[in-house]
Amino acid sequence: MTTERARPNYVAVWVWLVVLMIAGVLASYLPFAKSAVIFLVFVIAAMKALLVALYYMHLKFESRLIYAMAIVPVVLVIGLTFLLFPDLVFHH
Amino acid sequence: METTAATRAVTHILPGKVGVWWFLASEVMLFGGLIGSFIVSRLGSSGWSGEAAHLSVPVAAINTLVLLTSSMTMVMAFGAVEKGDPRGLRTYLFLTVLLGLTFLGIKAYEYSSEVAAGFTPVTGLFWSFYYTMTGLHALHVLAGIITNLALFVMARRGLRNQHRVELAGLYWHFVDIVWIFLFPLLYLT
Amino acid sequence: MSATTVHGHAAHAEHEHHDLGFIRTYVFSTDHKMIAKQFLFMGLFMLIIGGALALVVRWQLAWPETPVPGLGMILTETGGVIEPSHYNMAFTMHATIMIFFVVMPILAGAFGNFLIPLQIGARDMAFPTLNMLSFWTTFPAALIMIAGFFVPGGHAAAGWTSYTPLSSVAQYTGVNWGQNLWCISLFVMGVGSMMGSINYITTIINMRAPGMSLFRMPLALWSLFITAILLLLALPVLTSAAAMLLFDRTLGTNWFNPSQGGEPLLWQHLFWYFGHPEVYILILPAMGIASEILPVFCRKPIFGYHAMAFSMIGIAFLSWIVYGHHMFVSGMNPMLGLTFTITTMIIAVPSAIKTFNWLGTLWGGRITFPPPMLFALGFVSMFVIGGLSGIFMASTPVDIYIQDTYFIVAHIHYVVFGGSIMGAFAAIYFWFPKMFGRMTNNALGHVHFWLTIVAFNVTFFPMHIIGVGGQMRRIYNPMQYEFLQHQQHWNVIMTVGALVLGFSQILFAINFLMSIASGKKAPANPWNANTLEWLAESPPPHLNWGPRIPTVYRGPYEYSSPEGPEDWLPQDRLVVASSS
Amino acid sequence: MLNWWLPENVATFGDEIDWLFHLIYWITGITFVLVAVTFLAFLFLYRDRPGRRARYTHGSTPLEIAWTVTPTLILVVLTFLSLPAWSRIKMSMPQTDFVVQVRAKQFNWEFTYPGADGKFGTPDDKTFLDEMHVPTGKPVRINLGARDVIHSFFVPQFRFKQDAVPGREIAAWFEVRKPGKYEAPCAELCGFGHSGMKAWVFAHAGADYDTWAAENLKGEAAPAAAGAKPADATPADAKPADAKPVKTEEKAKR
Repeated sequence: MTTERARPNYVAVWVWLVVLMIAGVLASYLPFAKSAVIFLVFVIAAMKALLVALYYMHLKFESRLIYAMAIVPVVLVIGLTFLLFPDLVFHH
Repeated sequence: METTAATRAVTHILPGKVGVWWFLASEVMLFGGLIGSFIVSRLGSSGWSGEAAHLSVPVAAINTLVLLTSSMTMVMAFGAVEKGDPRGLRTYLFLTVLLGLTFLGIKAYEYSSEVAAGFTPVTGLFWSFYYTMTGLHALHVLAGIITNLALFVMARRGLRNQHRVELAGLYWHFVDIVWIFLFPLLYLT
Repeated sequence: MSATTVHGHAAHAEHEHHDLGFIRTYVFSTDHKMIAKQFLFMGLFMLIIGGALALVVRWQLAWPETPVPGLGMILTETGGVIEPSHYNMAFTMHATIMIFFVVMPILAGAFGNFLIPLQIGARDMAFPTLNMLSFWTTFPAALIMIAGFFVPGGHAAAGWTSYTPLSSVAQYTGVNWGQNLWCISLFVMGVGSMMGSINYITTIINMRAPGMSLFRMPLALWSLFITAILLLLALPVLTSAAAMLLFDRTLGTNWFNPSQGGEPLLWQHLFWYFGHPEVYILILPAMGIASEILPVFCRKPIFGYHAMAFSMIGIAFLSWIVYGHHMFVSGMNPMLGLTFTITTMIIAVPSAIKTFNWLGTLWGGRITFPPPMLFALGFVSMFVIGGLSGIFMASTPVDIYIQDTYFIVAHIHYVVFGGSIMGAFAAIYFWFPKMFGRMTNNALGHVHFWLTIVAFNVTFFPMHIIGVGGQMRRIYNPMQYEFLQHQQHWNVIMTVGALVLGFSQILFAINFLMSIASGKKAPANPWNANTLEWLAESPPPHLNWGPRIPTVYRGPYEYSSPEGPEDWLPQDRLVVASSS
Repeated sequence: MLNWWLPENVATFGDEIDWLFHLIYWITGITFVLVAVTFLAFLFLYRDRPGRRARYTHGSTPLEIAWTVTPTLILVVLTFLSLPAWSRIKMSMPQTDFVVQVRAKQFNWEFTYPGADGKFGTPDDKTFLDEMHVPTGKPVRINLGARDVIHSFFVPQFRFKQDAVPGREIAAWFEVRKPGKYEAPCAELCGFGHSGMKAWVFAHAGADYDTWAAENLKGEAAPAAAGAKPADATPADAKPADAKPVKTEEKAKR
């Protein structure tokens, strides 16, 4: 293993994750418009996922090939979800 | 023969790592198919917020905390491998397994209280999605626990293939990420 | 760091080289060549079942409700007459078996396994044990699929597309465990394919021989690489959809049951989101195989190597955003119809590029016609017809009319039989010497080809005609419709063609089995080909190469190069610059 | 040309479909002949003969660009010819007061006419089994639904096809030009009685339709299914009677 590589402070990342989790739960009780709250909650979730992927899964230190492997399926899933919209959400 | 038998790797990434990342890509599609269907079904039907209100946010929040913490212990097990600290490796692997079991235990408690309240997979579409997605996730947690347990046993005997900790970690963190999205999708909206 | 690990694999494998028992050598083998043979035999066996089902379907269409010869033994209560429920089961299982258990195991399973390590110059796959598990997951999946024929209620009968709610509510078809086993089998098969694909991708990314850059890879490898990526990303979507279907059927959930708030169109979207990449999973390896064989027997480089590789990449990307063309009249939002028309038209372009490049490869060649070349040429010509008929469907207004008619059936058979199966035959004839160390019989191969291609066209070309005449697919008896009765003679002609087509495969079986047993011993490089697999002995030993792994100096198709006196120049030969 | 191939077209938008069909037929036909002739010529011209060496070439960028651009252009043109026809057929609904509600079930078609009050769901609705009557020269709007599984309403001579999906009502239309009796099979697999599931569409010229409507739509007793079965009922037609009861409750519009 490459020991000389700098590794992030895993505990600090964990603290951030916990803070974001609490923020997410609290955000869901905010008295804003429903769509704004959902947007906020998912932005927070995405940030958490990014933290885990970048620091715990070391994506930050990986080659572009690994990035591609991680991003392609996510793009496909988002694409599928959007293609489902016209038939399953807007048809009423 | 020994010297020439080695195929020179063209990239500088471990084959195991490439394999695990592709496996995760496949898993993203598996969960993605369900999550995508859930999102559009949810947006396309009304009344699901009422159903979701029957779920317990505090219990799920605690479970999220458990899983996030287990991710940290898992990555610290990998850190211990990098530092050449077999004792730390065993401790952190053990903690990860323990936290994983805690997660499953809490999840089982949650399921039983929901079933007791009359919400089964056939109660409605929301509940079908809920049980399928969390059930599939729980199966993944279980698989991760078994992997980590196997690593723990190997670590007690003195682990030779240390990169396996990193590979198991990748999988474990992925399972964590899935939960990070399932939590708000099912509980918070 | 990485080198030592890879090295570890190979060294580890070498310790097992000697004294493997029968079980480890022939059954639970981790040798990619043995696994390839296992996939090949499984695929060919399933081809017999799938083919027999097709003949049953054809018999019923030509001579409706007359006893099928020989079927009286199985359908005792009807005396061999096919009933509508049998008929639905027959075409459902014909398609399912052919797609998932014939074309995929033969092209991706057998030739993927066989070619990838040999053509990149590796000793085995990146994960040999996973490779073994991949076969031993796919094989039980096939057994589960076959088991469905023997359960009460019969096998799945809702079409291979299993449109809900016909498939999701048992009482609509009367099929009970058959459809459940269909779902379970596809799960298991999905797991097996996933393991295989991970292996293929990792092997190609990590284990290429020195000098084997991506753009020196044979096009068969490009096609298998892309196929593996598509498999890995498409099949899980089917898996999650099939899980939902299975839960609807067994647990009583209602995802697809509209009377309980479910949504039937969700199944179609998920199914085709998997299904369209699947179509390219079936055809891409055959394209790669044709691109591999044409240069060898034209003795000239492939025309436009980069265009060939990039067009395959283009197909892979586009295949994710064209799936809606299966659903133009399904009740899908017409706006989506507009979008999918545009993407569908675009995806025809890469296929056109490939066809013209194959023609370019023929131009100025020195063409010989042994059986593998005949089948490769058969592939190209049949693929042209299949590709062109696809344009009718891409045009949405025309598709309104021809959707769900035999025109579609003709199209898919020109692509999957004329394309994939012809490609598979070409590959079997071409790599047979390498796989089994023996040559096939040339004369039998010629007869097999000519019978196949003529009978194929007699069987499938009239489907265009009756399809445009309006004949719907999946109908039990065309004579029930007045507007179809005048074209019934075509159905008879097609069935005669199908019978000839089916029985001429016996020649192939004879050739295949006899050559394994007693064919002429094959030299290492019987076709004077350039790619690395021909450097190994025929058949290649365990771990493929002698003490040295080949080093690659050039692309795979340097035929008739001015650099050498011969008309071929293997990828590993170092030419001391003298002429240039 | 090709009239022996396509059935006679009697509906308005069928012309556009047939025109596109013939256009694509000629484009693909000419392409096929060109490719096939080149293919066979190459096979003959460049067959192996002693003393010849193959041409050593890796490709030709101008040629490859040419045969990338040409099909692209043709396909783009085809796309822009297809899209307007598609939107006229599927995305616009001509003004009409003639509406029929069509429901598919295993293995019959039900055609409901609104009766005198012009509304569906009232007692004077008239439902016919496997038999539909429409006037010629007038756009006919159908509201298509299904009671159990997916079916597809296909009238070959109208070039009309639309799946009937349970749980949603899909509006579609056609306009018939020529009076006659046309077969309307189900085109989507719907179970063991799929084959033989068909209706007859009777297109009447203006006055004839009025006569039919006066006799059949205005009366008191609903002649549902009376004489709806065509005389040539085939054995499979009889099968649905044996079918286990299927759920017919229709999902209320969400």
